[in-house]
Amino acid sequence: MFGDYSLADLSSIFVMQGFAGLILFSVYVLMALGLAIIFGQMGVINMAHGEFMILGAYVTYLCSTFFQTYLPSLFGGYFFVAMALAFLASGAMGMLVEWALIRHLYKRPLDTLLATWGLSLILQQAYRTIFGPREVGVELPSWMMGSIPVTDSIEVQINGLFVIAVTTVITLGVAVLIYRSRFGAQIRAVMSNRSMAGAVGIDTEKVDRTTFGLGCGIAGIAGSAFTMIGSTGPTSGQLYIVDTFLIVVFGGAASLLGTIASAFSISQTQSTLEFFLSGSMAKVLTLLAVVAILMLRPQGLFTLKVRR
Amino acid sequence: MNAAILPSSAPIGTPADEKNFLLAVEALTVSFDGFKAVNDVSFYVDPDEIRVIIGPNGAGKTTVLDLICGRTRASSGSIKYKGQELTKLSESAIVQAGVGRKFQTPSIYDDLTVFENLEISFPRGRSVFGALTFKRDAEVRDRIHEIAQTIFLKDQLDERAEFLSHGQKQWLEIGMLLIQDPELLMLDEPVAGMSVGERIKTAELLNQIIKGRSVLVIEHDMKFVEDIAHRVTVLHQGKVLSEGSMERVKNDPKVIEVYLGH
Amino acid sequence: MTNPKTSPMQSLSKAVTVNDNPFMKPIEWVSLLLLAGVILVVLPLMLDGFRLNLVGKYLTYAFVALGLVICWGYAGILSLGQGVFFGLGGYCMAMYLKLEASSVENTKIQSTPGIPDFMDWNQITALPWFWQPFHSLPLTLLLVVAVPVAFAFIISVAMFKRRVGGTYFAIITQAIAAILTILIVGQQGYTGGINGITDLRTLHGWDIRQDSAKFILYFVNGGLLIGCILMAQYVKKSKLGRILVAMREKEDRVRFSGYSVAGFKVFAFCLAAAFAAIGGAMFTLQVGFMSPSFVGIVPSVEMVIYTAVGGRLSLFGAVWGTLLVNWAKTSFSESFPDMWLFGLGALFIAVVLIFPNGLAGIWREHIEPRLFRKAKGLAPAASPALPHGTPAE
Amino acid sequence: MADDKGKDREKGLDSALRRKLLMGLAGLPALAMMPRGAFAAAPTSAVNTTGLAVTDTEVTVGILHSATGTMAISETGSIQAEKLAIAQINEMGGVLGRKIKIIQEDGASDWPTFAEKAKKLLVNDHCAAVMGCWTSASRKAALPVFEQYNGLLYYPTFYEGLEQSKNVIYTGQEATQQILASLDWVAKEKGAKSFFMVGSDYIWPRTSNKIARKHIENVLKGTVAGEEYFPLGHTQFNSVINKIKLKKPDVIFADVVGGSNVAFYKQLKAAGIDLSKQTLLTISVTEDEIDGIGGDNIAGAYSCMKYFQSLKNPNNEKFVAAFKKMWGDKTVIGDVTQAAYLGPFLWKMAVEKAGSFDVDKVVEASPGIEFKEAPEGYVKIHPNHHLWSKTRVAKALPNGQFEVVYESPELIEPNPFPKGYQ
Repeated sequence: MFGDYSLADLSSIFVMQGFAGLILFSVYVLMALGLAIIFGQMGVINMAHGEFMILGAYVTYLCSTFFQTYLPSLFGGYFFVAMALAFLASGAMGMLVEWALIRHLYKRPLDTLLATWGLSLILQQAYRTIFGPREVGVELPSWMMGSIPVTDSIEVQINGLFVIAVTTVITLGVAVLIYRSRFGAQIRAVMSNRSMAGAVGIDTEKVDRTTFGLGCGIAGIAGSAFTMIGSTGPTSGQLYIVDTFLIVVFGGAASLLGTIASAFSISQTQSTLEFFLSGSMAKVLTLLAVVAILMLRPQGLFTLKVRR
Repeated sequence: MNAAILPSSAPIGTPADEKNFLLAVEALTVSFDGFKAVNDVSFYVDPDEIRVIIGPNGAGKTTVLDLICGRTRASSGSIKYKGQELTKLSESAIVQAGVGRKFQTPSIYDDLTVFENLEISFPRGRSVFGALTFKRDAEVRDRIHEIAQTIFLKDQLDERAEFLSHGQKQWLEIGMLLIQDPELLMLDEPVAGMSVGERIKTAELLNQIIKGRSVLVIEHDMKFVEDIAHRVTVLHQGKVLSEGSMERVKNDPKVIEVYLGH
Repeated sequence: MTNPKTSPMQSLSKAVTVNDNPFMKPIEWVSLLLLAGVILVVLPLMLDGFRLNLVGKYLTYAFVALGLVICWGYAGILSLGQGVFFGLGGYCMAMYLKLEASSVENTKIQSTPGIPDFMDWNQITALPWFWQPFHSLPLTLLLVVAVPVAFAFIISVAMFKRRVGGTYFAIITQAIAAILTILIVGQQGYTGGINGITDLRTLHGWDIRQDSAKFILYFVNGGLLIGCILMAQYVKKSKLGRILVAMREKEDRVRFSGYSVAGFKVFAFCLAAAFAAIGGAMFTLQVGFMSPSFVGIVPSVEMVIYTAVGGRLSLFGAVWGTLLVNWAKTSFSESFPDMWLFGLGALFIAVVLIFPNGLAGIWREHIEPRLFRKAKGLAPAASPALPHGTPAE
Repeated sequence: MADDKGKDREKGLDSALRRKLLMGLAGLPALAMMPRGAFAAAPTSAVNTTGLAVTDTEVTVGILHSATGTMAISETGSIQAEKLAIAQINEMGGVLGRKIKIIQEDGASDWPTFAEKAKKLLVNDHCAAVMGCWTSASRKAALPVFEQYNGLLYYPTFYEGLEQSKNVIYTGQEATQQILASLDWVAKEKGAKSFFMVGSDYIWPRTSNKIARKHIENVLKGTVAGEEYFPLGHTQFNSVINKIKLKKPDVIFADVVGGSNVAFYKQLKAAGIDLSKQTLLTISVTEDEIDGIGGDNIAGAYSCMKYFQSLKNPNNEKFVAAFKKMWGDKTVIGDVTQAAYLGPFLWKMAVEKAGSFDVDKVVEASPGIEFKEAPEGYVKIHPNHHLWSKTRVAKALPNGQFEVVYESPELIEPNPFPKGYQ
């Protein structure tokens, strides 16, 4: 298929294809990070993860409308405010949900699946009632659109760069929080041995709630960032759920590094296949490969072998 | 009786004739991500012997039982049961070969009655089809009642297992093993958490059921160990530290050092 | 195995045993008769043809719910991909009906007469090999069950041998549902794509679109459902049923009692798949088409909720739960279309948080004691066969 | 068919019994729809001989769209347009002197539900006509019901063709009407020779692209540089955008739908593909879709439809004003919305021409019906039950509206089974 193209053309396409893979990788990491915390660390199967993302997207939409109407001069920077608010809104919603729903179900992980599925239906209908059934268009400041030409034929998408930057910052932040901070130590303590952690004076209920809120908050940021590349509608969240779960499970649920590795391998596979095959087949083949590998290696890519 | 204490460095296959042993564990090693939880362990159990494994926490006692019954797979070494290599068999095949295992915490089915708990352990109808067509006939009932009598639970047969006391649950699990009539019975801390009365009854139970089989017991309760053990194997940091009669082990300076050193 | 230690108390045992394990207890016979009465007598008398056909459609979902009781309630295996088996069963039936509807005579305006219309639109000029067996009705009836069960067998053997369980299994089955949907939609030349296989007319010459046919199919469906309930009851009452419960609670104990746990899980999953497939085939017959929208994740999860509402440990509950949720869906969405999703969502949450044993639990804990307190002397016999314990994880 | 009716009559007795039993049942909706015709005066019995829900003052018409679920996004506009048309007809005095009463059912984005509700509208409610369905899948599911019970469906969406039913009037364009003229235009106007097709993976894009490919290769003597499909709901298009950059086609021919649409245009813009330089022709973007995509992201793309909100003609100005008055200033009107608006009027005219509500007579009267007040200008029903209509190409503007740049000089004949394009 490449016979007709010059070497320069081909090399620039490969660079851009690599960049496309990198964007997809960032998108996947951002999608999966919140779930990796909630499912991986807490064992809660949060089927409403996509709806928390869309909450972030709607917050961004409201922000953009607000800034356009009342603070047009600051519109260029609204996105940062929107992301912060999206984090807070989804996080607060997450904590509320943890309090009302999840805390009763820690011993019944499969039931969290059903309950959060119910929650996702309620949230979808709530979005529909509040924002209408149609997709909303989120206005972006002009500096975030378009691309930077690197050479004549290589161009780099600004929103892609932005997503990569956001993902890097958030991932580093989460890694530091979980593995370097006192709060992270508490999270890990509670998740590995709840009663022992309680006995040494950790407020396990608070840690649970904050952890769940954190996971949902990150989902909110992801949703906010995705307004640049995806759609925002009442049911848009459902589009993400299968991919997200597969990434987390494929990575080995309890491992942050695993999530990143799995997002990397899945995104590269899919992006490469998409270039050589049709989109549908690429998707099917990627999913099939993931499922097949999971059947051979059910614990995912990264897990410690431990005495059961 | 072959009372020789084999040093852990004994070359594989030394014993003159394996056929005399019911269980021959040789050079058994397993590592979890580089950590050797069991390291080059060898020991031999005779028919009809009660062998107790003792050792401090983390010595690898439970892991040894896990390895024998197939719950954990050995990194190297061999486990021969009546001359048959167990390391390659599936768990259910190991059980069907005649090895029974009791877990540390009582592992019974709370939602089923005592009768049903015992019935599931009855060694017939173990295939899917067999279980579908299994008939609760006189043989099954008689055997269950007999076992229930032995484990002091004949009046609780129709009770749901979750309502039993802790001691009764332990007995029920022993009964579930007994009904399989294993030649090698492995018990992980059978009297832990029991009252004094229950402990005495358990010792009585064990003495009654060992006839015609070998028993491998993990236990911390030294009084209890002295009561039942024919021989004792001491594990420490995944290795065999000492082996022999209780008397001999108690006076082994290495054992004293390990226990006092803690 | 012979038992070397013969007991001195053989005679004693017969006297003591009360647990004679009947196939069904009196209360279960009553439940069965009640259900059969409602499905086969009361509803057909009460409802017009249109509503009856609707109930018939709901009852096809009840097959799936029934399978989930065994697979999820008893064996503790939550599958979020039951739509796959429902769909495969339905597609097998639809392929037969479509071939019959695509006779050379009916399709003479096509460029290749004698093949389904959607193939013709996609420039396919010969019937693909995997459509060939569906010329034969007996073979189709066999394949309706065999294809989904074989698929379930492959999936479950691969996963259970490697001890994939619990949440992982649920998520993988969900992914499989997603994959199959994309495949069916994408391969529209062979599958009819997103529109599905539509315009089905006759079953071996018998017009399934006419009201009398729908009436008969309703009873066939009801009869099959009751047959499946009895089959499930047999499984539940056999030692295998108790092993499933045991496995759900203490998998290792079962394994170390000499059972191959994977085999039993495979059986439960395949049985559930077989039930779902029968439901799917009946769905195709009664509704008159099959499309990928019954294969995907959303219908699969909805089918789980039917089971949860009915009570995941109750065979009869599964049927009632299916009827209740669907009836609520139809009437809610007729009167308050906007509120329906709120209602359904709240139902999911309520079932998990407040009524983990579903309708069956409410019946057992609140209604039955009162009913039988009045009828003196019946109380002991009324104690349920199902464990009261916490639901499966 | 005749045989069925005979059997229905035989069962009349016990179904009457059933209905009586039904009356006692609270909570089951839609049971009160008795054949009211029985009590009607002479004129009604003359205009309604098949037991439809027609009284001396009222005639019942069904509306069957998704008000909930994923398709609600698209179908809301159709519901609004149909309600507007019916309100206007009632204001004008109704149909044969009878006001139209609406029974609205929710298909809930679920195809069997469409079949189910279609059956309810026909069997229980005896609707004289039904305005409804949106996706092909919902129509395919409901079609056998309309054929079996001899109902009448007005279907508003532009679609892939390959269908023609006695019981359906297709008020949207079939694929050749929509595509061929616009391809001719882009070839002539832009000198386009190579095309790259991107679509969602289902029947409509695949059929449309097939027709487009035949036309490009056989008639325009151009080339198709690529043809790519993505699963519905797919949101990552960077790889295919790179492929487009590599192939440098003259025209991107896009029929991506739903949420994917939004992602596709956002990413296209972000990738630096300037639609004012790169010609993009889409058959899946109306004003409704632009709402979600954002006008900035798609400005410069060409869409081919038969109707745009910005059309300059008196009919359309009246229609847009009335629509906004009824549904609010912010609503936009897309091609399908306008097509949905045609349905009730076409039905009214056919009924009046036939002098009867009977479906057979209305169907017989339909071919040749002209609607001169149509917002799109002028339409006429073809004997194949599709509409003669013009095709227009318009350029998307940043404000979310379109600027029409081309209009086919003549009405284009509908051709649902195009020879040479299959």
